[in-house]
Amino acid sequence: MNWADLRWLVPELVLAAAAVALVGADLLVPADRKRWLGGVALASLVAAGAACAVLLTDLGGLGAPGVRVFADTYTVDAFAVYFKLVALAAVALVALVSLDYFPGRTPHLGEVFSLLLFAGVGLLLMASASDLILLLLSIEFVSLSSYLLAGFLKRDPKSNEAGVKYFLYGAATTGVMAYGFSLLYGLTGSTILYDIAARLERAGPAAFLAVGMALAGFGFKVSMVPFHQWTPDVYEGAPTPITAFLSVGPKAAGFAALVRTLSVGVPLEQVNWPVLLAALSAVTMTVGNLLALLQRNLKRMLAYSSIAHAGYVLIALAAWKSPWALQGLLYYLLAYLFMNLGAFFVAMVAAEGTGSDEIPDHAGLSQRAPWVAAAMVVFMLSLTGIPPTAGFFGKFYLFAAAVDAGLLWLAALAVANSVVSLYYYVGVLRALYLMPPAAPGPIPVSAGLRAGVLGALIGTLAAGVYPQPLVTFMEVARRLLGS
Amino acid sequence: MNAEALAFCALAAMVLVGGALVVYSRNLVHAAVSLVPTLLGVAGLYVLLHAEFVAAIQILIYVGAITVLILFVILLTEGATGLRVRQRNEQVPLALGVCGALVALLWVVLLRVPWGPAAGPLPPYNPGAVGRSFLMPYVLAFEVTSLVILASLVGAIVIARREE
Amino acid sequence: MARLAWLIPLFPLASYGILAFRGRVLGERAPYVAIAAMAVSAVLAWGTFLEQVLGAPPFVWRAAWAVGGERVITVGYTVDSLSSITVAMITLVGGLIFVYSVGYMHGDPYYARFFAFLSLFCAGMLTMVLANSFLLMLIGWEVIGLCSYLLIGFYFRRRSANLAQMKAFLTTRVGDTLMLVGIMALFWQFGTVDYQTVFEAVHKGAEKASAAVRLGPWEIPVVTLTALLIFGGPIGKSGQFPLHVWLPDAMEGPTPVSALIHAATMVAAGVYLVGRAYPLFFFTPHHEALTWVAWVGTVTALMAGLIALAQDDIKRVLAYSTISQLGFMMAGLGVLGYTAGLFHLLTHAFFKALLFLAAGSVIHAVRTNNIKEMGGLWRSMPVTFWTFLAGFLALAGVFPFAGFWSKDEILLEAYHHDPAIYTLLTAAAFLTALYMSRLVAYAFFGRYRGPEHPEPDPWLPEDYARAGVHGPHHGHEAHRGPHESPPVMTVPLMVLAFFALVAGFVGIPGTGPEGGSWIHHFLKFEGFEEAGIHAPSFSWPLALRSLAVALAGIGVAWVVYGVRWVRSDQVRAWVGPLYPFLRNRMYIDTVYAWVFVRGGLALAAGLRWFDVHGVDGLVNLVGGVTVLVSRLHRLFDTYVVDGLVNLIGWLTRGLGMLLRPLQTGRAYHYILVAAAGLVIIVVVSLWRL
Amino acid sequence: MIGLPHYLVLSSLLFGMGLFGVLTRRNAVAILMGIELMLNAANLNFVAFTKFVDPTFVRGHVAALVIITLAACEAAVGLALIINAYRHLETVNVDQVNLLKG
Repeated sequence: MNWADLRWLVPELVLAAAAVALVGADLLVPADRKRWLGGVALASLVAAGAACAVLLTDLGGLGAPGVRVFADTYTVDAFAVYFKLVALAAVALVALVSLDYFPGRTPHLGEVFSLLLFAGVGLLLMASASDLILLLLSIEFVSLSSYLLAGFLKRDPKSNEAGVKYFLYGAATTGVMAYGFSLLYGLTGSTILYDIAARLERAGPAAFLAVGMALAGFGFKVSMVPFHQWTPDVYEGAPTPITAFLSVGPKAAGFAALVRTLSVGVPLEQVNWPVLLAALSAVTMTVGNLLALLQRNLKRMLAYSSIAHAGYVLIALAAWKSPWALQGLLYYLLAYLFMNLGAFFVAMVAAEGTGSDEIPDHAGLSQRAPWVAAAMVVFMLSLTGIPPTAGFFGKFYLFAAAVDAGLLWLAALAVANSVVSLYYYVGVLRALYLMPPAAPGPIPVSAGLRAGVLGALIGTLAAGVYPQPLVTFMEVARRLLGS
Repeated sequence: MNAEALAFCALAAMVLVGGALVVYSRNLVHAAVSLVPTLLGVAGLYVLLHAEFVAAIQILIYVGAITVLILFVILLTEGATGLRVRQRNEQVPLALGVCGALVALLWVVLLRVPWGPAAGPLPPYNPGAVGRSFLMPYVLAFEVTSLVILASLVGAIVIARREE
Repeated sequence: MARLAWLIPLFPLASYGILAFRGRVLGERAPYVAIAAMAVSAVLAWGTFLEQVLGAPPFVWRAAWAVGGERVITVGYTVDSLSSITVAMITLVGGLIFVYSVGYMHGDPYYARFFAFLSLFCAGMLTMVLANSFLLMLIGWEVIGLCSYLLIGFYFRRRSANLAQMKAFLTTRVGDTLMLVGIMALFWQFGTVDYQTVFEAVHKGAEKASAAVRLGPWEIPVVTLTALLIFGGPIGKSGQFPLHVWLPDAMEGPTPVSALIHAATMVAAGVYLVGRAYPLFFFTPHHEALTWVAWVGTVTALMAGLIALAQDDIKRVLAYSTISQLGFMMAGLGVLGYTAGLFHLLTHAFFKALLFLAAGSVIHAVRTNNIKEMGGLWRSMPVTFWTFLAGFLALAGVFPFAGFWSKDEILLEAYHHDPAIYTLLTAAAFLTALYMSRLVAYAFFGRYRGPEHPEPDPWLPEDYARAGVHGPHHGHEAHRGPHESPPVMTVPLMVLAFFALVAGFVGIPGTGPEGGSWIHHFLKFEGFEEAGIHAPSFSWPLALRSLAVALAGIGVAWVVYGVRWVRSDQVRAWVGPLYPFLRNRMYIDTVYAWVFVRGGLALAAGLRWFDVHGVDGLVNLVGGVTVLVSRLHRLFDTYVVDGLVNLIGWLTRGLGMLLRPLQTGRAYHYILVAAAGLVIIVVVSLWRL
Repeated sequence: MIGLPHYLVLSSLLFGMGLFGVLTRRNAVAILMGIELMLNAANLNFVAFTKFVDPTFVRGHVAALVIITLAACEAAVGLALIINAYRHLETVNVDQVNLLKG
């Protein structure tokens, strides 16, 4: 192997080194100093982010084409770097709010943060993997870490159950996906996406079968109907910071991997996947939204809404032939990262103050934690897609892409769905603002949580109010994907 | 029928009968023990396919480690056999339908594909290539695998350990 | 001044910021912040307006905000005759309503919050009016929608208020999302959403815009479809049929809110937008988009006028009247009466705000909204009465009040454009005079029919009781019966009454150059000249005819409700089922409730049921089908198939017994759904693609 | 002569069997056993394809080895979660582990 190739792996190496170090450090650091380990994790995330920025300059700036290393199994391009940054932002925000969440709930702080970092490494790998083996491996890396994190609160029966369910569902879909990958390999004699694309032409119906089975794995990661049913149960049961992580990190990376696999590996002439994904997108957003309508538990509501958002993002794949599709996907996932993380963080504040996840129990939060409630307004409006928040521009791009690709029906359905979604998002605001509080007194908000909410708020507003830098980045990422 | 076909048939029978016992046996210990012939049968097939190294690993990890682990957990949680409780759930017919449909679909589609390389005969099998493949293009995959093992072990130990 | 116009929305925004986070500290002083901010904005707005009046050229400022490839999204503001006169109107009416609210909302435990919301609303409204592009317009548009939601539900303990705010938000969102699709369609056609660029491109006729879309049996040019989608927004916000249902319910909000948002400004935003985007509507083939606008407006005007006849709640009558007048404006714009429609928008803002504020004054004197429990108030509340009368005369269109001039303009344009619309609008004008006279007769004349000591409203939130307030204004113990409101409320009424009288004078022929009216000179659409369309000149016979119609309406009402030569229950008996039909708002709300709300919830419940019991249900379904099949088979061949059927039946029953204790949340159910889904996905792909 | 189709038929049967086990077992450990069968089916495919389609680069062997390792990791993680859940919920039957639903 070529040692020089390692420089494209610096962010992954930094995170992995920190993760391994945390495992060791956990044994050495005395119990009352363990919060300090979270600081190490955060520092390594920041360092990895900086390394990603360096990658970009190593590539030769935004406009330069991507680099393929390790015999084409790993691709570093603007698209990958974008998703790496998104993943790092997600993990960093989650680590921030975990600083004050896990102490007192579990003694194994070092392991929590090291598992988070391991999951982060998996996300970074998913964004770049251009080989089926590596893809399977990185998806499984993220999954295994996530199963453990979801079940990490050992004495909480709900967390136990979430861990087991998540594991069983995920392992089964991994089996299906592995089988699908084996078929893709058999059809083309290669596991590298670029080779697969070149040799898939005589596959015929078998290609559909292979892509369909592979979709099961990706669908599980992004909560696409019909691979969505684990979502509400796991989201409700998992520790809330981990739920927040699950709702954005694996989803974004899942989309990155899905986009790369389909756009690079499966030529449209062989498998007309946009049509298939248009149908799945329609079903996913509708099912997610309608089920969210009936939820009173905030975490479950956000789980169903995250299914609906997966449906919106799938519009990008359905409208693939439009030049705005990928741009919409990139923008939406970033916007979704901030607004959804923010919503979960506020849910943490509310749960802290009321000891409940039920929406009616959060009544009057605006009086008990005014700044946090105000932030929730922004998050909810952004999730609904009301300007000038990031969610609005995300929807604008995606719906415009659908219109551009001639999928008027899908755009109309998406619009109708976002009207429906208004109902349950505003329901949360109503409880927060217009209902009198159940108990008096302000809710204490820990410093880490405060920073997390603030970060999400700034992200949601900044991406909405001044999208120009992102637009440039996305434009480049779109042009260079697969080139 | 030549020796290869005979071996294939024997191994296939071993795999299928073992597999059937795994999914169908009421006694969970029997099911777990039936994993052994199944996995050994698969290992035998690997040998038939000239994948001796994979076969060795299969025996080492699957038969040696995973099966034992599973057996261990069954003994720990089910009071030996699990015979006291119902082991099958209520969706057997539906599952039969779905699995049957999937297998039928696989057959219908896969048996019609003209497998093999696009042109010319295949180059001969090259055992040395395995090692080279490990080190050359897939070195990253191997490094990552070791990380995955580390993460899983750390997490599994934390989760499985009894708290005071 | 035009270069300072960007500051106009910022002062209310700053006031919102201060009140939102420091409102509790400010307490009683909160309104002064809001009023001061509004006053500064008003000075800037009037300065800008006067500059335009004196002939300054239109001014546009814009900056690139997001650039992607060739597509540029800009932010900025536009100052021209239309936007300047509108901001002048908004700041004036808004400021007066703020002052009125100081008295009206006095003692409310959420005093500061109220002014915070009002300030944010004004910031959004002013942004919307001054915006340079559809996108910034949309931002303001959504902000005012949000504030409207918050303000309608201001008395949040009242369930009806909660329902009303939901209804308003959801109904208008339907229109908003259509508009969003329209804006995206514009973006798709022209690569920009900047007004100027879009309108120039529409004028020239872009390639994508002139293509046709097939919608069922119809072929619609893209540009027309876009215009109609954008018209969806105004249909929702301006309460046009069929999305008008939220506006009457929105009267659950405090009365100043009804006056500001649901009479003078927010509902006018839709009309303003049609005026702003007039080139888009005008340059469609045969102006067909405008024909739609005209008919939607006409139908709305007539329908709302009819419903208003049978309502007893004073604010609901005014709400339906607002819907009807908005219909007039839309109809005016639709019949190529650009100036007429917008002129009516401006005059209507003054007199409708006046009517609402005066109604608020009445409601808080008599503690009821029901006009049948009022009566004889002209004696006890002289200022309220006379100002209300001014508003009434303006709305009814009596010479020389403001409504006469602007409504006459619309009728004049309609007369020359489409006789059918003219006839229907004339009928609507007659209805306007009729229902308003009924209202005045019930509320202000006759004898007082309410209690001597009006009780506090039973629905008043408990917070108010705790705060020691019996109603939003003070001191009833010393008086007997209803009494006049304090000056802080009556002075704004008088100012508005003044404008209700004089605001129409700018439409008098001869006030502008060449014998035309000033308003025609100031507010005109350039596209008309190019297309050779000239505004019809003022005609006395038509003006007298519309005056006669208004007086006839008043006369009929006088016969029934004033001198009572014909009793109203006799009238009710004559019209038969028409009365309950109108009283129940033509059952439109009822139908919506059944179809959309219950339908949607039922669909959601069904899906949830499937998600929870999916597998269970599937098994039962299989069982049910099996039983059905078995019965059919039995008819066929009892002997051969019997055994098989018995087997299947036994299996089904056995399954059912196994399934009986079925609970939910099981991982293997989920995986089964996934596997079945996978099979379906692959089969469908292989079969269809 | 034993060809690729034989292996494919065998592996698809094994896969179907595994899936059937996953779908019909109540016991979480038994479900895990079903998953192992599915992974073995995929591995059999990979190795068979290597011989018949890609004998030079033997990528299928690499894939099989990776999947075997992943299966081991999965077993470790899954069994740890199951053991811990058993400790607090006193069952390993999936249908009795259902606090979370709806």
